[in-house]
Amino acid sequence: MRRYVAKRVAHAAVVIYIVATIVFFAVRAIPGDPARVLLGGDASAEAIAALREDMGLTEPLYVQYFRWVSRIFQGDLGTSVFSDQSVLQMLMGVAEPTLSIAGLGMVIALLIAIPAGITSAVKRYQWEDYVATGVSFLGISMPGFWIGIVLLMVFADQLGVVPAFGYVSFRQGIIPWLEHIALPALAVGLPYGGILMRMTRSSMMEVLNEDYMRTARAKGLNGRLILFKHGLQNALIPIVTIAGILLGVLLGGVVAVEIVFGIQGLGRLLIASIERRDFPVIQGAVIVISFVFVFMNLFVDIMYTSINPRIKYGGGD
Amino acid sequence: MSSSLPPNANAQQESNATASPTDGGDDPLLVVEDLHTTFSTDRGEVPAVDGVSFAIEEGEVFGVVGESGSGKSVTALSLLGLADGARVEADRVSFRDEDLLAKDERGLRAIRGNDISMIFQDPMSSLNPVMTVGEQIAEVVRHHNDIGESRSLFAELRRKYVTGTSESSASWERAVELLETVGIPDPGDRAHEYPHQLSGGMKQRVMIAQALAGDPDLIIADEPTTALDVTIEAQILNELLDLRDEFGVSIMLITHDLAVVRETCDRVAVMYAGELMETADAGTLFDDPRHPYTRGLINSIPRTDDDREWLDAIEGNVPDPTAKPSGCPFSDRCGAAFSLCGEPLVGYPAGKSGHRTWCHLYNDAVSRDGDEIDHVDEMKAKQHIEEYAAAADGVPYRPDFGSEYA
Amino acid sequence: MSVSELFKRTIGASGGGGKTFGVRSDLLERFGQTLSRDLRAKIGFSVVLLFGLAAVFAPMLAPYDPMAQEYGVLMAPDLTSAHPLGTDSFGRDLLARLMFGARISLAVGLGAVTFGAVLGILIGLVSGYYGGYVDDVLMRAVDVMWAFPWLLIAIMLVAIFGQGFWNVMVAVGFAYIDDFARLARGEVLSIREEEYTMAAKSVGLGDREIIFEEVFPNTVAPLIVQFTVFTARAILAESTLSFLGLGVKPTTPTWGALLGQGRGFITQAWWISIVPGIAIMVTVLGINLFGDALRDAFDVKETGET
Amino acid sequence: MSTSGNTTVTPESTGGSIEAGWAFDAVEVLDPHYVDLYQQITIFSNIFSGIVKIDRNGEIVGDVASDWTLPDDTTYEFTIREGVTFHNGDTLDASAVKWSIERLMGLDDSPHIGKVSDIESVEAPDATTLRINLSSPVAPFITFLTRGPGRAGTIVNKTAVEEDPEAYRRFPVGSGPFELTDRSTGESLTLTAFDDYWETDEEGNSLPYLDEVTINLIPEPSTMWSAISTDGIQYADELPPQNARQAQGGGGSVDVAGVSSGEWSCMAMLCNDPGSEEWATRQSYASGNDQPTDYWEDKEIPTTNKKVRKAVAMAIDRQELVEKAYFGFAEPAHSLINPAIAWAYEAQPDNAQMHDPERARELLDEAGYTGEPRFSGRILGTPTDERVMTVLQEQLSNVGIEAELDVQQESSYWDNIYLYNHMFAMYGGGGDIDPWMSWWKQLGTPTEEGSLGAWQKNLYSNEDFDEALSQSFMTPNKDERIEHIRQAEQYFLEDAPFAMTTFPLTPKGSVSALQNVGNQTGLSNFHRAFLEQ
Repeated sequence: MRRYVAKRVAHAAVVIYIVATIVFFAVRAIPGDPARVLLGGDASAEAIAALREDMGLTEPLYVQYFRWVSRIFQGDLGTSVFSDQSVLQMLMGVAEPTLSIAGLGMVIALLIAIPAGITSAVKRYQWEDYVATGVSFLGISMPGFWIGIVLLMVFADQLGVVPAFGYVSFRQGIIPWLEHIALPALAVGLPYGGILMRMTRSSMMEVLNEDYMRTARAKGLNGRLILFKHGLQNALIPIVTIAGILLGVLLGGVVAVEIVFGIQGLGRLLIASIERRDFPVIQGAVIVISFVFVFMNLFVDIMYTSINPRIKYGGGD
Repeated sequence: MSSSLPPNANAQQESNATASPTDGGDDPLLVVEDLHTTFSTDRGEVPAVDGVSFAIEEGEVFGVVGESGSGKSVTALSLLGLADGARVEADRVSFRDEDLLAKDERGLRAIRGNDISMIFQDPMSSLNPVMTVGEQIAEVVRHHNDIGESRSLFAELRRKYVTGTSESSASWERAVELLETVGIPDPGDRAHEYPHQLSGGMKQRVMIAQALAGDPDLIIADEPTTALDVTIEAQILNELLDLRDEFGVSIMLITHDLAVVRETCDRVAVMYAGELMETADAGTLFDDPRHPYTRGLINSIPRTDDDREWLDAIEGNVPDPTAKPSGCPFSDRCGAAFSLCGEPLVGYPAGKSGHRTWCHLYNDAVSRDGDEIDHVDEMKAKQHIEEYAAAADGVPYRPDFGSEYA
Repeated sequence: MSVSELFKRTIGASGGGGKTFGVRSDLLERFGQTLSRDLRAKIGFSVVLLFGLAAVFAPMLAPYDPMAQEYGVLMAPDLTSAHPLGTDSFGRDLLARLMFGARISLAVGLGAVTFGAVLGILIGLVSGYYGGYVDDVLMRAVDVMWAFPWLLIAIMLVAIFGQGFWNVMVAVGFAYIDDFARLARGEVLSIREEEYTMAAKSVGLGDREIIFEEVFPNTVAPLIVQFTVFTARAILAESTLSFLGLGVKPTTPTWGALLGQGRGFITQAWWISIVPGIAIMVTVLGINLFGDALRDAFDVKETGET
Repeated sequence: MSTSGNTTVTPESTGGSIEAGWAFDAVEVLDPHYVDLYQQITIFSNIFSGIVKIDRNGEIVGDVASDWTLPDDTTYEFTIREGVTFHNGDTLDASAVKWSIERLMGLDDSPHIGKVSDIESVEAPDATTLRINLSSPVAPFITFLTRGPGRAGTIVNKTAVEEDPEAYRRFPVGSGPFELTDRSTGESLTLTAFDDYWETDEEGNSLPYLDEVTINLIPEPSTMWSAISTDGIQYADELPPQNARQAQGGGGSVDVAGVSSGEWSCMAMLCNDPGSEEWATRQSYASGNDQPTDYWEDKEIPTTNKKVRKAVAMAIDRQELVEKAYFGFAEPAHSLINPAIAWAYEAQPDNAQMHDPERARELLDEAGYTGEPRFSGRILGTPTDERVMTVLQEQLSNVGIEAELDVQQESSYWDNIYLYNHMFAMYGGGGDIDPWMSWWKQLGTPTEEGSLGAWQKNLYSNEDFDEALSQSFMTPNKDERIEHIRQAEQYFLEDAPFAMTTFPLTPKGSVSALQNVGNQTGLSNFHRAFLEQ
């Protein structure tokens, strides 16, 4: 197991490194000059040239690259061209709202998807199934940001039950925190939950047809016990993998939703940084996002081993 | 009733009269009469089990043999209400004089695993892959014995996901004991393992232990050795027989393998296309197989003294269950088929007690030499058939065989 | 529509009817059956057809020029009026804009998935068929692609290559390459060892023939289902990009762009963002329903691959 | 529409704190010597003092300078108030102001260094006297010294700057009515009333009245509206115009003022071919690109014809633009001088650019563009220009000109605009409180040395215009100066290098309870603002 984790971590690190390298060159392929953006559109050509020199942008690309790489390995993501702040510090500042929304979104998705999926599978072709399936279809058919707009209209503008904008850190209280991220989390969670619910349903249906479920019945256990003790864990095995894979969908959703709700998160920062060609921030943000993404999946894989005793990683330790 | 009634029909009626609740000791453990299990599919009604009757005595090993698709597994599942999506009807399915068909799910649950337990064909898929084998046995212990351990949903889930089952709990200790009983070495350690860590034979032993955990009176073993190696097969079968001897439990052994039947069973029912073909005690069936289908099956077993160049295979395939021929379902494959085969089937008794054959060759009105038909008195034959049918209809069927074990 | 076309073509390429080297020629028949029996398929197909036709014939059917501004801005929808779906903040007819928007949104959705499918399937087929280091290299590349959340790829591509129909299409489609590659590879691996592939090899067919004539046709069913589901997602993706202002061209009406333009008016003119949102929802729902019916018809197991 | 409230209003009670919203996604720099964006100016104006400031009538008045004189055209002498302190307790006297100005003079990377490049020396003979000597007369100089938007005269604190110049850019120390006490990355800033602020109101109450102002960054227009209409914030630095109009019409609890922050907007029209002999080198003085674009090779540029440019200017229905693109929050622009420069502004000078599609068509006919369409051209703009561009496209098509909209992200916009490969470009300025700011760099003929024409977007050149500009620059006397300005304006209108569109107004929103926020020249000054009970 330990060897497997080490191997996977190494693999993940390589993937992130490649991603970071691609991004390094990709951002430099984006037309537009950070020096000009920084100095304002009307800055003089000399001032821009001087700043470019200052920022090290005039050096050959490979020199810039190797300098950047060596800094990365020292844990230095550089400083923002735009604000002179440390990129790491900036990212830490905006990661909290994004991760809060994504996290709560995932919790909401799971809380909706798993019970609904199970009900749907158990009450197959009954009204419960049709309702749950219908709702999940709606969930996967709406853009998350649009759900956000509708929620904002209804709950913030019309009913006024939650604040309409911004983010409040959980350090300032759990309730205000939840109030601020409830709608955004719902907006990202619903589409994600829709997909998961359908997965849960088909996975659970498959499990219900398994021989060991018949065995459990032949043992004289009651229905709910069979479902939750014998079925659930087996049904969740594929769901865990899928939940990890879908993380990309969820993270993508957060970006647009942050904008709808006016929350300063990772997605906003990334888009703003691309707009103003803030290379170090773009690179840093991409590394952080890939990092979260890759390691969340690693975490999911490891969790997978814990809920699926059949899997033994590391070649028969 | 006239004297023209078949002699055994009378006997049935009489013995039925003596079968009273107070006389349970003489009663078979399980009685099944005229069982029909029907599935509704897109392609119409499928009668998977079509009028099967049998009885199992205490302490006996009762074999049900037939090709795949003959309805033997469905018969077993029907008894416990596990045949999903099927309509189960019968004149009578009684276990220790309790009417199983009249029971609701809750009542059946009390029977399943407790009085009647099952062993399934594929131990690989029939054991839950994410639970330790110990826990799979222990939960049966808990649920069918009042040992003071909570079996609420919450307690069970906590046990599974949080605390695990305590090694010192009575249920766990009993599980380990059962593993030992079925011949698993190091049962204390093995109990903590997951099914995938065990060999096929071990897994089937676990299944057996699990089946024993509720102290059942009847174990239904559905093809318990089919998925196993031949060497393991013998061990498992011996294990089952030992258990019968040790605990006096009855075993309903479902198999497609006549060799298994010959080695283990006291009595046998041969099924084909959801219907009974022949019932007899095991010795008789092999010494004096009467039904052409039974004979076909026996002839297809390789023998050590075999001087045949080819094994005798039965030509053709099992009929499509939605389009069975009327009368004998085997008639279209039967080498001895003749004019009466389209008539409704009835069970003709043979010389030895309990030997009964559902084949019109044995109609009194048929004179023949072996399978060669000399003459058929159609009128008389049909009259006979009607009489047999009438005798069975409405009168609880009391099997007369097996009295030697009573 | 296009699904069935693709379908016919792939089936056609494999030699049509008959069971040559195990090619399943019953798929087309099942497709037809599904359409005639399955309610989901019927609803889904009708919706897609309806929007597809509205898109194709928008220039003829649209009641107004989608760019024509009327002075009486912000007109609320009134089914009996000249503007049944209302007008936007420039006084442009929303129904007309919706119909023209469908052209871009559907075309980008289909085009993007086609792009992703073609590239991904090629990679997957080659990778799965050859195995070894070819497989290693290609799959590592796919791993890297997968480590980018899709929106990130799309934003970067649009930032680099600029906004525009083709660029957005590629940007959206890029995210599907890895999924198609994995799926195709998996199918190939399971098929590679099967008899008909062996048979093809034994009669001396070359690698390319085997991949395209034997292996590929047998991966068709799950790929079609995947294609359908991804088309739905691609439409959502396009709308997200347009909403972020990174779509086709800020001034071109697409559903996502309409929605984005309406966002600022939500308190005065909810319909500007709600109507296109409903159009997106209904279309995507239709495609999803249709895909779901196909999945059942082709007996493809549901996977959560994105 | 310009300013709201008046200075003599005093509250019945003081105190309280408010939440305010700024339509901005990242404030970042607040050091006035680096600040480049208006949203930053409106924030730091509450934190800093300037040598002078703009009062609510748009006039330049003393801030820490109680008075000033011009002994000659190149000398400014200020009397600095006594008893002014920085937020950190340092004394603000003439030498502190001298240090601040000299600091800017040494900041090569500041966008404002040009404003002080004509300073020969700064003297602080005593604590209350500050003397600035210029090398040559600079008429707009005094406007540069306003605390906002001028910035050059905004006074930074020596101790804090020297301690950590990097930190100072984000977390500055000033001497204004509020001090910055907290900021979280990108999200919010807390301004707390500065107890030792020097100014008092007419009744002797200390200013500011409010205890605290929290500035939230709300870049989403619709979110801003939701926030203020649900009382989540009490003040919005900039409301979405469509919501502002809704608030004005709906009689809700939000008061809206449309104020000019010296903003003007136009469509710049390419006046010369960058590849032509005359411009190949000259364009590089503005663009920095040695190699001019070859985009126009073998292509005709209709807008090099003065008649065409005038026709385009006449094709624009500015009132419609105001309604459709700005929801009323703009004034039609018929010339270049914006209403924030009250002393020079004339709504419709002679030969002003007026909507006249008939005449536009005639002019186009005369210029030889009679086809269908008469000609086609691309308009370059940023996403914020989109609404205006959409309306313009329609209006141009009414006179037979086909316009293709090219909306680019800001950074690509700036890359493109100096390539001169668009016939039309959306352009404008903000915070222009002197005419010099709107045309010196924008429209003067680019020269190798000096700032004239350094920002040329459309390769316009007219020697007479250049001469008029120079005169107006070198004449501090207001009456004489205005003559030169009128003259230059006439050249501008005759040549029509820009088709003027509007003078946008910024809709500032406040809940009814919040009174007396200073909105002159688009600022949001809270130093006399108060909450009604």
